[in-house]
Amino acid sequence: MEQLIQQLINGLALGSIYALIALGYTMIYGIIQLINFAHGDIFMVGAFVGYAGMTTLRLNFFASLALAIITCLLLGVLIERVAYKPLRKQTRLAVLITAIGMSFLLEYTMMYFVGPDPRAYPALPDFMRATIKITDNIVITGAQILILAVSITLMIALQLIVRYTRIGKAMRAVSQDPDAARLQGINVDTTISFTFAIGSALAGAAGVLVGVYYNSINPLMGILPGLKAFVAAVLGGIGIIPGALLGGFLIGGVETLVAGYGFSSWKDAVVFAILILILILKPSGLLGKNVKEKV
Amino acid sequence: MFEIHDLQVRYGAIEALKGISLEVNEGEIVTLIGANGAGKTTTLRTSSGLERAYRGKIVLNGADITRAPAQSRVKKGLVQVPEGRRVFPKMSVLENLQLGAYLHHDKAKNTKTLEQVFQRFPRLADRRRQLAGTLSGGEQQMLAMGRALMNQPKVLLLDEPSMGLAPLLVKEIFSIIRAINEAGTTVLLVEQNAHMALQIAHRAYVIETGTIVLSGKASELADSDEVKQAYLGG
Amino acid sequence: MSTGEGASLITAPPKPVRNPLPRPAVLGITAAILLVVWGLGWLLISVGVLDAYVMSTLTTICINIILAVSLNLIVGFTGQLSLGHAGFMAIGAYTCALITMPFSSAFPDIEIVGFILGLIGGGLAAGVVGVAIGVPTLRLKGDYLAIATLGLAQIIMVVLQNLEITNGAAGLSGIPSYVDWNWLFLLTAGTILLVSNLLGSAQGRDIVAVREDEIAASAVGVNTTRVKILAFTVGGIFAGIAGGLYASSFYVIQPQQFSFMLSINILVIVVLGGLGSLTGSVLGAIVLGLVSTFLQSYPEIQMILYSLILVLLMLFRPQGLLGNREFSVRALGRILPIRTKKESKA
Amino acid sequence: GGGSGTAASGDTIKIGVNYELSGDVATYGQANVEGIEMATEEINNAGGIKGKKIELVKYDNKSTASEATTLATKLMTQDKVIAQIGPATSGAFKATIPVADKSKVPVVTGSATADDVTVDAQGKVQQYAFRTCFSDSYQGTAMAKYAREKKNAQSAVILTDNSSDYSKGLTASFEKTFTEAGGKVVSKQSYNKGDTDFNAILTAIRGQQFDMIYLPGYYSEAGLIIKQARAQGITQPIVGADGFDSPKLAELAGKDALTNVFFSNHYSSLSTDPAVQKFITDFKAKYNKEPDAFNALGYDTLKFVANGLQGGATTGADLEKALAATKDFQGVTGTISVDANHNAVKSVTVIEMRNGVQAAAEKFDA
Amino acid sequence: MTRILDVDNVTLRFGGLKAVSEVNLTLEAGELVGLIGPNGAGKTSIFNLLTGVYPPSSGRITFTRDGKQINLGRKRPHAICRAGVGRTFQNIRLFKQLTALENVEIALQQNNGYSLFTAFTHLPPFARREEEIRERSMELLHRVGLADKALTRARNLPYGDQRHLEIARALATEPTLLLLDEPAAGMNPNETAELTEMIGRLRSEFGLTVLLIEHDMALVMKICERIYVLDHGVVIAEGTPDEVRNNAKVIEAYLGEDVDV
Ligand SMILES: Nc1ncnc2c1ncn2[C@@H]1O[C@H](COP(=O)(O)OP(=O)(O)OP(=O)(O)O)[C@@H](O)[C@H]1O
Ligand SMILES: Nc1ncnc2c1ncn2[C@@H]1O[C@H](COP(=O)(O)OP(=O)(O)OP(=O)(O)O)[C@@H](O)[C@H]1O
Ligand SMILES: [Mg+2]
Ligand SMILES: [Mg+2]
Repeated sequence: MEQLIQQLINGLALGSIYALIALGYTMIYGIIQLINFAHGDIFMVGAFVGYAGMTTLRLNFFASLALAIITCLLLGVLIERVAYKPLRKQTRLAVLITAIGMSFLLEYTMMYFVGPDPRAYPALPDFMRATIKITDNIVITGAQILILAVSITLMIALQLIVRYTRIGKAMRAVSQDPDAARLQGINVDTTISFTFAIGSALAGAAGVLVGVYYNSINPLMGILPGLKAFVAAVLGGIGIIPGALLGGFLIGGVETLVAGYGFSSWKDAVVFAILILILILKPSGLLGKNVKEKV
Repeated sequence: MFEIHDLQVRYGAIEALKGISLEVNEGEIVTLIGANGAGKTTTLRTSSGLERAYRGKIVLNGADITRAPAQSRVKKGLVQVPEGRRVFPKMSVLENLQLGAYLHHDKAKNTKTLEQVFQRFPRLADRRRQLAGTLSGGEQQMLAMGRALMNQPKVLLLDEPSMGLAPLLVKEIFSIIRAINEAGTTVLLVEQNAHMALQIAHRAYVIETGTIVLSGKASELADSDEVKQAYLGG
Repeated sequence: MSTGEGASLITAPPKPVRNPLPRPAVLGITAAILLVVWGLGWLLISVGVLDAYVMSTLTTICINIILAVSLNLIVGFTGQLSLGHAGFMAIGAYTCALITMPFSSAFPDIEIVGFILGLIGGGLAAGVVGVAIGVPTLRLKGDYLAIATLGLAQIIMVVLQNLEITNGAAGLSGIPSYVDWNWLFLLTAGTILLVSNLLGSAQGRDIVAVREDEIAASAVGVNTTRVKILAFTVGGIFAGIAGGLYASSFYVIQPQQFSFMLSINILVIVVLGGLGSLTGSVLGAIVLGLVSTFLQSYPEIQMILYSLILVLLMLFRPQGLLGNREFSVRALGRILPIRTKKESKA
Repeated sequence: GGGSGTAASGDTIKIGVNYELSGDVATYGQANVEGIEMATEEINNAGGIKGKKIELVKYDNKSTASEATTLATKLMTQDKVIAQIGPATSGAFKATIPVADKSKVPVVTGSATADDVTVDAQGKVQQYAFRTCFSDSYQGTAMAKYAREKKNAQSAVILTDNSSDYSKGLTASFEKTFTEAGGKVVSKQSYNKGDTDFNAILTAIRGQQFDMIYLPGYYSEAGLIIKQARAQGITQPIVGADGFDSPKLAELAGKDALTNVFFSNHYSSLSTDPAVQKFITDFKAKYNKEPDAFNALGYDTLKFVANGLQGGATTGADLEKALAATKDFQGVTGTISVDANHNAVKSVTVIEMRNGVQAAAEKFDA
Repeated sequence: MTRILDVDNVTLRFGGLKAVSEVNLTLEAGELVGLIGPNGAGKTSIFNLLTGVYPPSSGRITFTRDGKQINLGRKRPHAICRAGVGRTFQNIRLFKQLTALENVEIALQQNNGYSLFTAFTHLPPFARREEEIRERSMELLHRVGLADKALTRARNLPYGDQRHLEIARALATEPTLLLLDEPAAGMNPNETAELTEMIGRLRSEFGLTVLLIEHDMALVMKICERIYVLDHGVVIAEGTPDEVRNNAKVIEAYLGEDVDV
């Protein structure tokens, strides 16, 4: 029993990380229906910028975090302007391919400069190293709590932004019909840039948090979590912000439980099998509304 | 108030507009009629900045807006109700209307405009929480009109507002257009329903495959044999 | 309405000029082109231009052509985004290897039969998997389908990694190789011909109808589920054959080779060549093959250059190299000044 | 077949480098190449081999076996190299052997450790394939014996990298020897390359009784596993293999966590052997970092081939004979003799990590 | 006369909304019946029920062909189509990238197909069957006046032609019951007059039963033999054009006072 609880805690922490990346994924998907493959790599850049901040620049944790967020924000907007915007009127798959291209570009440019080897992140700040012992066998670390709290807070904040602010309404309008949005006086380009800015900033923050939490970063670190986060976003209902969180938790939880009970070599298979089962039962994800197209 | 000079528009190799000119004076309803594919929609889309002019000039209140981005045209009071309604399908009726007032920050004023819109279209008030995508065709058309009104337009561009509407509503829509016009909004109306359009318009242009072929007072055109033959069913 | 109504029952409708070239001419020219390409291959081999290295590169290109053509059938023509094509290929590769390896040691005199059985088995196994997994997942739409296919490919990879018979992560090695120019040519040209025949038939029109508008398609009687299963199965079979070809060309197969990245690479070829253009897929595979070969001389920055080229190609030719047009013998007929009776009448 | 006399004619000797420079296992490929390039520079600076400089022809096989085959063909038929070094992983390496056979050009790897790399399915030696590293069974067996004999471990938990044949190979031989010697494997868990969160499997074993953990994996994951295990309060000794040998291990695990950790390796930085110390100093000077096992193996592999070339081989076939006859070649990773199966026979050094540094090293012959 | 369609007490709910509410409706073979009503009354929803796009929440829909009764409520759209119910869409849904001819061929080949083997190999009877499909499709295009635009892509056709193409495509499914959803929408009076004439002609040529949704009263009153009027999902009136035109409820809900028809 205790072990189960501990495993659930582990799962929740892992899930929060997927959720953090998935939030950005889902936002960007929400607005231009693009599976932004480069998202996982922006997360990687965030981790490296944070690393450089804490080592080369000798900044403290929060300053480095801010630096990573700002860099990723700018990077995300830049990528959108250069690689995606010219393709607005093209098929979604054309943009998907440039996204894949950008993903490789970020990975291998980074690898060219820092090499493929993993790097150890600077030691955890003290508040993250603290552990809370609930019983002898149930332990929560400060880092786990922090990551969980950050992902939930950001989810709520984003949800509020999208639901209730002017820019949030503009984002939804653009996602549903860009031309009609233009006719309401919405600046579509700015709105899309804004979405990329937020999504990429989130990825940057996630990068630093993951770096700190796992203590290991490398240029290809974005691929796997990026993929899992994408899956999480779809599982929750892509484009739906709370769905990203739910999907992240679910995948983190399943992965941990499967691995924890002796089937870790089947972990990914189980995760994907569950994903497929859920999609068959609920074809637009857990929180997605299965709205029948009106004809 | 609103002028188009020698406007040419191309879609790739297709020349949709071959140099048309028209003007709408303040307080007028001007209608643009013509067969399917004549270029009516293209004229409106280019006017509001959704398509790029290949050549020619678009002038609003004396200012050249040919290259201005769409949102700045809306800010200047040039508002379009697009062909095919184009409501935001996954937003509620209310949210659609609120988006119409996107550039207007005066809350009290917006509330008042909203009330007016609901008065004009009571059905929208009934359905304010329904997702716009699930409205019937006619309901969506009302929503699109309502959304434009939320923008408090000076010049309103209407693209086939009567399409798909029940007879009762067609009449209603046209009387609303007239009312809107009487309340001070200048209207450029694109219509297939030439009958009704010519009834409420002051002046009219007839467009055929990208060229203006006729223009004049609406009542005169309505009586002209050419127009009768081609657009009014004999 | 340009035709007078009264005439409708009296005059027969005009025949549209769709094929400027008569059918026998199309067949003849196609056969001639195929023969020339095949002969040219052997000629180049005999004079040593096509040396072992060029052949190896050519093999990769041919395998990619088969993969891209079969994926294009699913993505470009049926309109179903699949991110799991590598899964079909993996099944084909492993099945083929597991048939050829024991066969060649059991019947060393007729080894080649084992290879043929391997290819057939690989294609069928992948096709069967296509049906088995297709049926439940095909009601998913768009990106939900994409993620399900990705998941299925991932599951296949994990299974291969854990099974005894597939030798886990180490994979299978020492797979006998029988692939020569005849095989490459036969399988590649065969795939292109069969798929393009399918697309040029009533079933092909059904496929495209599903892509264009599923609701309208079912409203005119197209069984959309059946069509999608057909596309996935046929696509799967050919991907399986490509897998068999791969296993037999490169001696070693391991589960990781059939990862998500491979599926992505095939998709890149398809989009680069042009969605909905078979000849585009062929061209895409060749162009990307040449680009990779060219980049081999810059090992350190190979991937950086590759990704830049990818992005630039898409930015400058977003519809893909050929868009959705085909380069075909018929199109040739439109270019060449050959006049046929039908055309002059029209 | 290629591999004609042109390979060594002219004033350079061409050696092919076919490595994983991008993709999944770029880490190992690039590390190997660093060692190879350093060794080449040393040899060339010292006047080359019989006056001829070594020229490396380097390609990136992108961590795929088929690309490795194609590039091997390119190296042997177009570039006409006299030998190919690499690839790093067993699968990709195996995929180049048929090409080597056809072209009669030896292929030598510094890190493909699977047992069946140098022998074929029938147990016949692959004439043109060589390696300078341990085979999995050799190292796994050694560590099982070490654990039983020196550490007196009764029971063990094994954590395997399920996506790596290296890890699976070591697991198999360790488990076999360990149980045959009377030990008990209490639990087997696995993970995948690239994983970062191992809390699930660690929590699963935490409650169990065992004397040690066998962790045959690479430092990139092992470092994190050690860190997370210690954080969870798992204090038993952790035993690994040469995949641990990297300064990154200490960085990733953290100095405090990296205690009571042992691993089998080719050499130790504590070694007093001047060749080893010189290698370490030179490497630091050139690359500004501590060498890891792949660096050292890459370095030795090139030197091993160069050693074979000293005999004056001008064709791949000549070189093959020279390599097969290698006896007591002094590399930094040990003294290498090539056995009948083209495996490198060298002794195992077991290194103990304490507080993040190598605290002790002892030779252990299985 | 024989009954071809029997809609019996059918209801369709969307969440809380009853789009169609206990509707009863029958069609006799060969009739041309209008379905009118205000926007949002549930007309298109009835078409969607008849063609299997939505299953009814309750009630029964029976379609009779060659004396065989078919329960449409449980069938999928393609099966209903093959059973003999063809339709057009209010918002045009052509296969936009395909030519006019291909649009029709796709519909036509559903009842005139050939085997998968033939499709892959193009061996006989491929050429002959293709020729047949093409000829019959051309014939249909000719009937709606689109023969000379057979090779034009649907999306490049003028709007009115697209509407005609939808009709041709529906006819190609060889229906006995044809459902037309606002075929005259977006057409000017001239074009509408032509269309009116065409519908009448096609009905007799193909022996169709037609159910027609339309807001253009000129068209409806001219060709419909019977009319159902729907409001808020409920049938509020039924009868001949004259009866309906003078029905107070209909005037109030739909027509307005002075309709000039
Ligand atoms: N996006 C486009 N791409 C290519 N051609 C287009 C596009 N939009 C319109 N056209 C072409 O431009 C011409 C004018 O079209 P437009 O939509 O302006 O006509 P319209 O008068 O509004 O017709 P309707 O009454 O059908 O709405 C037509 O020939 C049409 O086919
Ligand atoms: N998929 C759906 N989800 C929710 N509500 C729907 C859906 N489809 C239709 N409705 C609702 O059902 C009612 C009837 O719609 P329907 O489209 O049948 O109207 P209609 O009579 O065809 O109107 P129009 O003449 O404007 O086309 C409308 O209020 C509409 O909002
Ligand atoms: Mg228009
Ligand atoms: Mg309707």
